[in-house]
Amino acid sequence: MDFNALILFMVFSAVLSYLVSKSNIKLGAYSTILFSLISLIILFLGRNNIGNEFSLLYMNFRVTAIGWYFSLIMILIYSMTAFFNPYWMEKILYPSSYNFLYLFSLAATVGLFFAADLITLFIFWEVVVWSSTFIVPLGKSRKAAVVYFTISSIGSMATLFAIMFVYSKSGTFDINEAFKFLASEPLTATFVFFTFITAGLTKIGIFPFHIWLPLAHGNAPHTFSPVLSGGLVKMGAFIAYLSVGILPAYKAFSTSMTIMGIPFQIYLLMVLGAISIVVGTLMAIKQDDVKKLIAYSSVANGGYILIGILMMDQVTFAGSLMHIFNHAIASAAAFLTIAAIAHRTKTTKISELGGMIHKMPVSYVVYLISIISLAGIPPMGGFVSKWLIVQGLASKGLIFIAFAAFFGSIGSFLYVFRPLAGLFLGQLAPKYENIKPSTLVMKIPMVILASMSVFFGIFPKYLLETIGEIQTSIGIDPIMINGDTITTINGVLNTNKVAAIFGFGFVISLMIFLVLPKSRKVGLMDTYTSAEFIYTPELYHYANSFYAPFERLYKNHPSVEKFLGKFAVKTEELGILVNSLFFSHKPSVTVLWVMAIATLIFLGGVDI
Amino acid sequence: MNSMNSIYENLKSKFNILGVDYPDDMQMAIDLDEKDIHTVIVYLKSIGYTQLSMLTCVDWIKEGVFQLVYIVFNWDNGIHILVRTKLDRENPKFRTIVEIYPGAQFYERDVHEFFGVEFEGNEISYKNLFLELWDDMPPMRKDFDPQKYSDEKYAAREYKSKFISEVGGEK
Amino acid sequence: MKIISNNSKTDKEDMRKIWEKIGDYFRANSIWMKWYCTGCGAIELPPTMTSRFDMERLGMGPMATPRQADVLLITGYLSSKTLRRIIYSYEQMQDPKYVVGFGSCTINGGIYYDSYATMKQLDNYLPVDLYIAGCMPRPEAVMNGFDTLISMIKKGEANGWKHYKENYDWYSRNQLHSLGEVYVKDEFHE
Amino acid sequence: MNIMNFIYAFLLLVFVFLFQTSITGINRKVMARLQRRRGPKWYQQFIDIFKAMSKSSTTHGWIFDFGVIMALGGIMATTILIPIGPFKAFADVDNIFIVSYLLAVGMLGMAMSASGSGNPWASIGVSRALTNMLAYDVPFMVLIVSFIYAFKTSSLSGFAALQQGAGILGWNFFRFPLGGIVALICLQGMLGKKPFDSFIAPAEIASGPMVEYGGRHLGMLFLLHEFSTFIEVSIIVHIFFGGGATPLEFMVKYALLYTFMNIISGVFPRFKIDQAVKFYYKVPLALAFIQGLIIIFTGLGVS
Repeated sequence: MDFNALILFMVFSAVLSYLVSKSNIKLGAYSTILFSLISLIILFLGRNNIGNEFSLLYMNFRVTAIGWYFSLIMILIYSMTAFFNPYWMEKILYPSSYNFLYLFSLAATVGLFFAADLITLFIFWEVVVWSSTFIVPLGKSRKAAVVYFTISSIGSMATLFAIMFVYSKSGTFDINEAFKFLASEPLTATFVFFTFITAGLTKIGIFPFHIWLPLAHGNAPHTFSPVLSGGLVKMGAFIAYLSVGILPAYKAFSTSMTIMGIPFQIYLLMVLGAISIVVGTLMAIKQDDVKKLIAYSSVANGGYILIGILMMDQVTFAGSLMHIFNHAIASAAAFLTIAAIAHRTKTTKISELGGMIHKMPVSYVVYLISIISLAGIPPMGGFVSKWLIVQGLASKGLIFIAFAAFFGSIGSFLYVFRPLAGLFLGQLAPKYENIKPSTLVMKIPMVILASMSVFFGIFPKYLLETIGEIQTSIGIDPIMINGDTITTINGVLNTNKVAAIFGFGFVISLMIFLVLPKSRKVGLMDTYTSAEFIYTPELYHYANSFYAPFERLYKNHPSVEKFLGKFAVKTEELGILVNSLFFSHKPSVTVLWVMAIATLIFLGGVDI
Repeated sequence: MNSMNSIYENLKSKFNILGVDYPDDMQMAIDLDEKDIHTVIVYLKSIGYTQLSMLTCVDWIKEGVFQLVYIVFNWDNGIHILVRTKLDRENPKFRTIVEIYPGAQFYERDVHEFFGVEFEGNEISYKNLFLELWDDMPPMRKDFDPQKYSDEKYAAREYKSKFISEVGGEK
Repeated sequence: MKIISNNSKTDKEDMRKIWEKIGDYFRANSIWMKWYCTGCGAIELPPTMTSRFDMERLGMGPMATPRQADVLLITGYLSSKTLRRIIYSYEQMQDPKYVVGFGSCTINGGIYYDSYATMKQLDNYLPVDLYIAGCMPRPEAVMNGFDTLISMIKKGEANGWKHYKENYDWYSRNQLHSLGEVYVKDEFHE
Repeated sequence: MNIMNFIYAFLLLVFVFLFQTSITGINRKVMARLQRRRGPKWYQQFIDIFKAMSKSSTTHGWIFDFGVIMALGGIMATTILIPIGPFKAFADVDNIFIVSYLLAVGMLGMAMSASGSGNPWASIGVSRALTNMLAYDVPFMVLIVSFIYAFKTSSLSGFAALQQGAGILGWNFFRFPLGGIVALICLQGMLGKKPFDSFIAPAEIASGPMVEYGGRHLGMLFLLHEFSTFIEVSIIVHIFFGGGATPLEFMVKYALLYTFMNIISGVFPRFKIDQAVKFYYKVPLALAFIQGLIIIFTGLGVS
């Protein structure tokens, strides 16, 4: 089953689900689950398609190893999140168009990853941007969609310009050949490099372009934000890979000035990635709405991914590819648990919730596993990828980038723990006393994603072998891995051994716990209150402004939004000034211009 | 002392003062009839006695009278003025001064709880302030016997004899 | 001054199991103190802790919450309101727990014997393992008292907590008679 | 990875428990002598732990217990990774990043169970503990990155082996004095000793996360504290004081360093949590960057 049939099938399934949900919304939602799962199976089984080329309506495709890897992640996230669609059908304004756009954007992303020439790439890029722009306002706010679209269009316009410029120089659109000529001209290479990668930066949400992420994720319908943060952000990583892997960046910039051994153009982007880690972490620690919090964590993790891809070496590149997979699963699982809670309690604000663990234990366990992976703590997958990235940075000696990486990973302990303590643990508010746990259909994707994080944390061999293949196909030496022992230049990690030791320690502490005298179960309100009698659980739950002392340190921080706001006001004033000067009906202005022209003529001595 | 006399002369000219007393230096106590209290306090506050230091009640059980004492204090000349009046002891009623000195709210609650004086106009003065689950007459009244209440409420320790010498000082 | 300990029995044979004996040895040599600063006795404890008397020699040290503490020191007179909070705090402590009453106010009401607000005998409401007489006992007396408590625990005599569990209804009857009800709602914690 | 390794691991745990708890007992005596008092018996710490374990306890639900078990399990696993002198329970797992991230499992487990108890004091204590971790860990990690770049290894025994040859002056503490100062300040934060222990302030937030623990939970958390102290101090001993050619040498260095840190903590008041963060992001971070740049660009002291 070669892949042009796959793309056709997916587009056709989008239209079909539109028709089905026209007749019955619930059925339409279930059809999205069915079709996305089928396309996942087709893609997974069609691994041998790597390498063959085909064309469809004069758009030609080429199945590359990295394309297959990215689309596998994308379809996985889409299919897992689709399980939640049936429960949001009545909440969304236009459910049938939602189903259609959901599957259509999926088809477009797969098409993008298999594009052979730049025009197909750009077409599918625009299709994805348009379809997701229409889905975002189905949630709460139109403003989010407007901001999302404007920033995405900045990226796509810049990339379009780069594509046209490259076509004018090289004469071909084919991805592999188009950028070859840049190797010899460093100046144009720098220019093309920066314009082409902007689309990637806007999509990953790197520092100046990260404004849309909290808005879009915060306000998109609960069942689309996992896809937005887990899936669509990864398209930006693909563009970043193209602009460093296919475009011979290191060869072109080999002559230019290097900072700490890295060409300054690439180092500049890595600094942007580092800034977005720090900004993402600091803003995530502050948030009260969990969805915005996870959105900012996607900004931070996007920074990791960009840094990893830009390094294009054996260890860091493998780390960032694996981090794309781990981050996609973990943040999708986190978003799904929050959606499950929002489905029952109608709110995602931490200060309004508390003690959800007593009502929804499964979502708690899934959330716990996904944040352990997000924070990069050993037994989970996230640790392996962060370990690789940090080992790579250490071996290259980039201490400023490493500072941001460590700030991000330890800061992630803070912002992942805030919802854990404020939302799941602590006192249960009486008004949520009788909410039902999440339904079985909701539990399936959550459990699958969580078990994937655990599985790839202990046996990263399967993931790293495919990444090794990708690295060889690109031409950099692959990550050295033999049976779950990852060896890098100056560090060895054997995840089986670490997991076994962790299990051994856990068993010993469990035995100590069981040997000792039993403990008596007491309610949550029977707790130390300096001997005062308390009767109101809400008052006794510590949830809002969780890190108040730390947040006070950067209370009035400069923010991109304010800067853009001021910039907008300034341009408006400029417009008013120009209007009053040139387009006003007042006679005095015309007299002014007559005299000005007269004096000019007099001074200039124009020979009429 | 002349400033005290001038204040007294000034007050005497305006109000019908039943008696005056100088309990301590920089202190002057004036007795008034029930109905003049509010006007005098408002006047005193207007001429600089901005702080209500204390509102308390004294139980003259022999005369069958509760005596309300308002102590106001002037920060400029440092003089306390004790404005005193007598209330009938059987059903002690009086108007609140919360509109004049908002701080009086807790004093009135205290006086109500420990003496049983009713203050109309201050609706929270009926809530208890210090005593929890109190089930007897207001305890500061002279006709309340704390010893009897304590013996009946809190079981005491029985000793075989009052003095150790009688017991023979056993080890 | 003879220290009255309310359940001093004749030394009948020791029927504690070996495991309890070891446990009692540990519990005797490391007693964590949740002193509830009621009344005027609390000021006697800092000198007992600091360099002159150094209570840590006996393995004793202050702990912040009743969950972690072993001994509840009642250091002074107890008004009915404080007694309610002390009973609540005592019930939050983990077994085996001990209570030490400081000063004559806990023994027989002391100088507040005729007050309408203060209780007169602590062990009507809580199982007191040890009283330390004095108004207030000086650190020497406090250290001597702690020594006696340690030897009581070693010998397994300090089981006021068992006594509290076994005849809980007698204690709660006393408490309700004197206090009306223990768990009250007040204006500030509705 | 065979049975012998796990037996060695268990023996290592027992040894670390005995060694570290007696060192803590001795340090309590040193602290007492600092304040001109006699101080407890040297084995007082053992008695405290066993007493806490012998008492009954209350629980607030399954997460309250599971958190404590996961925390102690994680910390025990990290202790197994630490080499003692030449002896290692498992070959080539003592990578510095694995150790510091597995340490975070213990912190997360305790944080989870503490806020699972429903007591706001515990959540406040946990939020301070995590902020404190953000403060002390970043300068230390920047330092470690520059060391890895210089010595081309990231395993503790690897670092120790490189410093063994040349006696006292061969230690990294003297070859990189700035780095040594930063490491000791960060160790003070890691141990949660006096200037940086606002997250277990007894009078202020009723001993923070420990507020609801009694009986066996408290005993297990004392164990956790002993093991995590061992991990943190031995990281510094391996990287900055040359590890130990023989286990005895390692134990002597360990005891001296830990006592030195205790004495420092004996004379300090307590920072507010945001003061601690501000302090760490001024002096230690600047020193770490300076030391890093010296190592990367000049290679001074590496040869």
